[in-house]
Amino acid sequence: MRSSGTPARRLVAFSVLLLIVLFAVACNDPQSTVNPKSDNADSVQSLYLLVFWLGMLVFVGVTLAAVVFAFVFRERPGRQARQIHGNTRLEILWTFIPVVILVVMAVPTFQVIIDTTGDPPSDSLVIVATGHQWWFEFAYPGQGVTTANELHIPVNRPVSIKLLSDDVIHSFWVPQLSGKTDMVPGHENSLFFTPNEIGEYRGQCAEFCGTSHANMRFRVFVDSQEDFDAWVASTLAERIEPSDELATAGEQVFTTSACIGCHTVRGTVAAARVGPELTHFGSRDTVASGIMDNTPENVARWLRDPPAVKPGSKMPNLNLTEDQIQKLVAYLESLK
Amino acid sequence: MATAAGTMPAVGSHTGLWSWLTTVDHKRIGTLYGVTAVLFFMLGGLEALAVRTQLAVPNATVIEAGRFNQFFTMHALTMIFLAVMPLGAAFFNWFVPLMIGARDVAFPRLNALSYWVFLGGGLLLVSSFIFGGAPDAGWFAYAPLSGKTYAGSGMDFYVIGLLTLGLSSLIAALNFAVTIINMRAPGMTMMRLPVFIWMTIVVAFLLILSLPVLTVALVQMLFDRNFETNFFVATNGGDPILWQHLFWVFGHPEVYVLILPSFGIISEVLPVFSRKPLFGYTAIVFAGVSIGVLGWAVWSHHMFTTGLGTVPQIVFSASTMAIAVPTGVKIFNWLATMYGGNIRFTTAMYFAVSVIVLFTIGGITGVMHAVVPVDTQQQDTYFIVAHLHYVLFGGAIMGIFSGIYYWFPKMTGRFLGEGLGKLQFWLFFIGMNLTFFPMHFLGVSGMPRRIYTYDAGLGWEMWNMVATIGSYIIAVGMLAFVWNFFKSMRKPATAADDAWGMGATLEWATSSPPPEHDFDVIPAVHDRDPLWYNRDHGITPEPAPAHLHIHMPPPSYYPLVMAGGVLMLGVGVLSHLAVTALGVVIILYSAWAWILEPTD
Amino acid sequence: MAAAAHGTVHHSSTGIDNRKLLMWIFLASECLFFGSLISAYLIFKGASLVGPYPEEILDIPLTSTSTFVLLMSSLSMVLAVYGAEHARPRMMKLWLFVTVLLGLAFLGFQVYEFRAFGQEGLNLSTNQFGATFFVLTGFHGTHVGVGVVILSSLLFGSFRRSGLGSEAGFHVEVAGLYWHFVDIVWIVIFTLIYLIPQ
Amino acid sequence: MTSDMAHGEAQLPEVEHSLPSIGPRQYVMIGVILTVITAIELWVSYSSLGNLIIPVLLILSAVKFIVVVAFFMHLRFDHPALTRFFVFGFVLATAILFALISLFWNDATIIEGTRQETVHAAAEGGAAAGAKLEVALGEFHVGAAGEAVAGGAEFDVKNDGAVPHNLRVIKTDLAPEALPVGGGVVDESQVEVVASVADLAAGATGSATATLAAGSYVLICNVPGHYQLGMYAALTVH
Repeated sequence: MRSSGTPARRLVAFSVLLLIVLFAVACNDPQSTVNPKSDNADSVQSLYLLVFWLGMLVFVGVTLAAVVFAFVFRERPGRQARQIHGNTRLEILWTFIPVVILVVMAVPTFQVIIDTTGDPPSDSLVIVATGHQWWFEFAYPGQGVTTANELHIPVNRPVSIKLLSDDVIHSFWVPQLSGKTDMVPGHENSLFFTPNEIGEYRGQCAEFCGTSHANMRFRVFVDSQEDFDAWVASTLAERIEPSDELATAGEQVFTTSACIGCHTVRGTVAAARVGPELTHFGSRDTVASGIMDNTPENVARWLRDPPAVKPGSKMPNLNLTEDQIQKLVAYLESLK
Repeated sequence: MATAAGTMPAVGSHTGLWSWLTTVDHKRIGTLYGVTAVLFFMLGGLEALAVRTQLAVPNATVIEAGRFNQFFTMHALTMIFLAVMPLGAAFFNWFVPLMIGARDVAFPRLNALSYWVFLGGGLLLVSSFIFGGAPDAGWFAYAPLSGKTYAGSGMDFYVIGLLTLGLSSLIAALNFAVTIINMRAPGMTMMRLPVFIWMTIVVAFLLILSLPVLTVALVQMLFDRNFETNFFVATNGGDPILWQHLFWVFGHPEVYVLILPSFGIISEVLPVFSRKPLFGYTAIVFAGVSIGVLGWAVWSHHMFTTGLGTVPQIVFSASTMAIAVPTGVKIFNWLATMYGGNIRFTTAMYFAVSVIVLFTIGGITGVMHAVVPVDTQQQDTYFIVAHLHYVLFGGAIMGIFSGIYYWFPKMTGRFLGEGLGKLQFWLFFIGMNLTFFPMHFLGVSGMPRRIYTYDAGLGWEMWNMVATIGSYIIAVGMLAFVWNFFKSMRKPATAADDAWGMGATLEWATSSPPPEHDFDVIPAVHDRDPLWYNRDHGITPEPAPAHLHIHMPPPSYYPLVMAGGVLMLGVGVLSHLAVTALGVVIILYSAWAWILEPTD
Repeated sequence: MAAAAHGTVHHSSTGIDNRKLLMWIFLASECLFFGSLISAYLIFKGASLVGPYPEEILDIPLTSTSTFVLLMSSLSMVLAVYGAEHARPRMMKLWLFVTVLLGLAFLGFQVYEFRAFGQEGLNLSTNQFGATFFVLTGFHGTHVGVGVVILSSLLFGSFRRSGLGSEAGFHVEVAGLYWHFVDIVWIVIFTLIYLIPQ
Repeated sequence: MTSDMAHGEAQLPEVEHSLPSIGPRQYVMIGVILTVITAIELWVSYSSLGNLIIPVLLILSAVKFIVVVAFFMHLRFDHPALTRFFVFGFVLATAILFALISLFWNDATIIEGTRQETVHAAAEGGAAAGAKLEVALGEFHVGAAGEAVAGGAEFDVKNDGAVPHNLRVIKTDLAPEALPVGGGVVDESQVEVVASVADLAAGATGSATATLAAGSYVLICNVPGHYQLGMYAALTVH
């Protein structure tokens, strides 16, 4: 009996160890939920560790019992099963133990809920994030800045993000900075956190929002205060007038084509707000809501046939000639 | 033991297509439910394989985005409404009358009606693939993405399909509730009911009370999509959150509808193969009932990220944690049932024990989601996908297969092969763990659910590949089951009344398979495990009288006709008003004929 | 109508007739159905962006009359049940007939009300009041309509040679339960929509 | 359901069909009572009971409800199990109804204007109906006539923009662009706000009334940041 129990226990111990190692590996992934870089994400993480270990305790207990019982009490000639109907004391005990475990979980849970919901700190940087199919718009009302898919925030200052939606439900999620909150039409949700490490973080829409839900990604740049101020200043400026010939021709194409029906480039006739603002397009790291790097090749690929890159894209294939595409790429990349 | 000799006057034939179309026999209807559901289960499995194939490697192009969205939506709808629920219904149909010692359900023709309406609704839903595309807004169809502005005709099939399936489930649930309350054998008090029957009645009441809420939500969606109301359209005064609340008021009890039959099954299998009574019967029953009641108070935990506000988050967090207590009680009592037993490890027992472990994993991650801040990191990621599959595959499906192996000899008179059965078990067990366990890691690494593509370099490549391999292993396991089924069915029916030689409940007191009237003599019940009581007290079953005069309800084709009318009603809403009108006429005609039809 | 089961119809574990039990459990289910519809009405109360608003359009005296009609139909129904249960077929037929007439009168009031609202510019798509009001009262009206069909069937059936058979009491009583339920739902709707000030 | 029924073809107990002990006379009396209660309800709804109206009406209709269920539906005379089933359904429905209503009525995230209670109320209560002033809000500007005459005025506001906006009518001698700002918004405690319309969703309309005295006013949108982006307009009242 004893000999059959030991391998079972070893098996369970091994799988638990494996499990923990594997969870640890997940920490270093770019979009990891267990590598917090803000106060909000930190408090979630501490709760997560608590419930993880409590859960592990229960898991190990139940699995061990099941495996051991399965080995120890398996059919043997001559063995009689014990005819027990129950044991009140034992049953009360294992009703009570989960209650204790849950109370241990509940108290810090409620505390963190209270801390992370409600009113944001009064000195917060206010950002209005609006979800669109399938990109994010970020407006900084205090700074008068509007941008798309790339959010810049200063380090160590609370940010309060108002979450709106222009069409369907989206969800704003930067795992390393905060848990997600949905962007619901007709509602103004909010979210606040204080980032505590400079860096680039990945975000992604986390509520299924249609065809290109998978392609609705964004970046958050946590900058030093100086870098952030510089970014605001440069973004507030009107567009840089194209200097070289190709880019000038590109602006010509831009302002006389369908582009201006949806986009804004401040300083030109383009002032529509259907698609992302492009005044400083060239300074962004990514295109097409964070799905590819901002390189001339990728921009050209996008312009050639947007729905091929991002299925369902609201930007149609404009059937631009290769010549027009080259000019537009030069122009857009010049918009630093 | 018993044969049907002298029982039945020759009312039509007992074989052939017509006999199946007009049957009102609960066992045949159970078989229809079971076979249909297994076929839908395999269809849902194919949809899942398509999804997993697309996700095997980053930036794959196996299926395009729109198709992918249809596949994962239909996978969920198929598995929930067309596979797991009807598989539960198959067991209810087969074993509720047998286990409570009745000759049939309370309303045999309504029972047939619920099957035919289910079949119609299921085919309607699946037919959307042919008519302009399947539903593609996810199985919980959040407005406004499911509204007319953003979703095509697939969502109309969703609305009509679910309304039809809801009608079927409601009829069936009412029938089972009345049957269990009113048709018990003498001596079968409520506290002597087998746990499986207790879980059935909890499921029946959950459905009876939750389906109307879904119906209202679906009607509102139907009106929003077709009659220009604005229930869920924010710009015109509506609120998309209303859909979420109504849907989850139904949706959370629905989760228990899916899992409780399986809890009931393993509560039968574990004691029988441990050869000892269920540990803490009363506690397990009350735990099941309190899960059913508490299940109404937790729906908003599906909505923690929607901006509920501080107080509702705390309230629903607390109520969700509370549900872990009765669930824990069940798990510990099952373990205690194994303790001190003389456990015979049949395939059914393999599946039953695996449910304890696998469901525990799903239960623990469920409690994690009750911790709201943690849930905001896990909601809508693969962590949730892992959690729900540990509950629905590890809990519900493994439990259902336990039931299939356990009761197959009762249903057919033939045993399923144990060798192939254990092969299937290991393929399922390894396959499901390979598929779903890595999804925890994917969720922790930030992979959202319902994405058709992802980039390399996020640490998701390996686990997605492992999950895809796992899903194919499950598929092979299913092939092993199908092979096992056909192999067994070719053998002669040899199973004894008490096929395993240690049955405790009344179904083992009649022949395998049972006669049409179930029992020659309705057994009297003296204890919770009636057959063990009889064995221990030397009570021998009443001999069948020489002349049985048992009237069973005659076959009827009106349930089929009326179900046709219901289907036309639905098809009419999708196509032309005239079809609806014709459907109404058919329903009225069949209702009138139904009432006047002699039943003796 | 519920299907009659086989020979054990007259035997039950609780002593309750299967059909009656079915109807009561079904009515519990209906509570949730109307509860959800009423919830939607109350949630969107005051959420209409444009008129007509309820206080401009609801005709309380008219609806009070139709409420009275439905209330009286409950009285006539219970008298029909009494007749059926005490083997007084003439009494049963008379009051069934009256109940059907009162039910039709209620539906007439509702058709009139819907048309009047339509003329004042209120329909399903006008505003949240229109959507929730028409869906809620429309489904209630549909229930009344189904009730009228059931009661008319019983009335027709009672003129057959064999009448409603030996179980007339059960048939009429179960139908009556449904009818009374439709009435009590209206009691709630009338109070919440019409009487409580906006 | 005793255990001594082991012998012979087991029989379930007969369905009891005991008839309620009340007859037509009592039914008619109940009908009269119900009618009287309905009449009282009608009177209450037109009365001036103020805050009492709603509870009184709810209690009266609950009485009617219970009377019909207990007597007309015979629940008082029937098997207690039936009462339990029905009451469970009814209580559950009521509980969910209250839960849903309190969730929605207390939802602070709902953007006014998509769910306008205030607009409607303001339009109703507009005592000083005077000149109508149309105001159009957009990104990021306030469009309105620059002049008005003193007296009652009604501001009809429409949000033509793509994001939510609101309106504050401020009486001030400061220049329109020089209002005191703090935390991204105009500090309303430092100025005199004479009329306001809560947040309006894109496309929504709202209105507010005010009695305007002669002097200088500024119309602004006070959604955080919008004022700084240029959402203000001067209004001079003569």
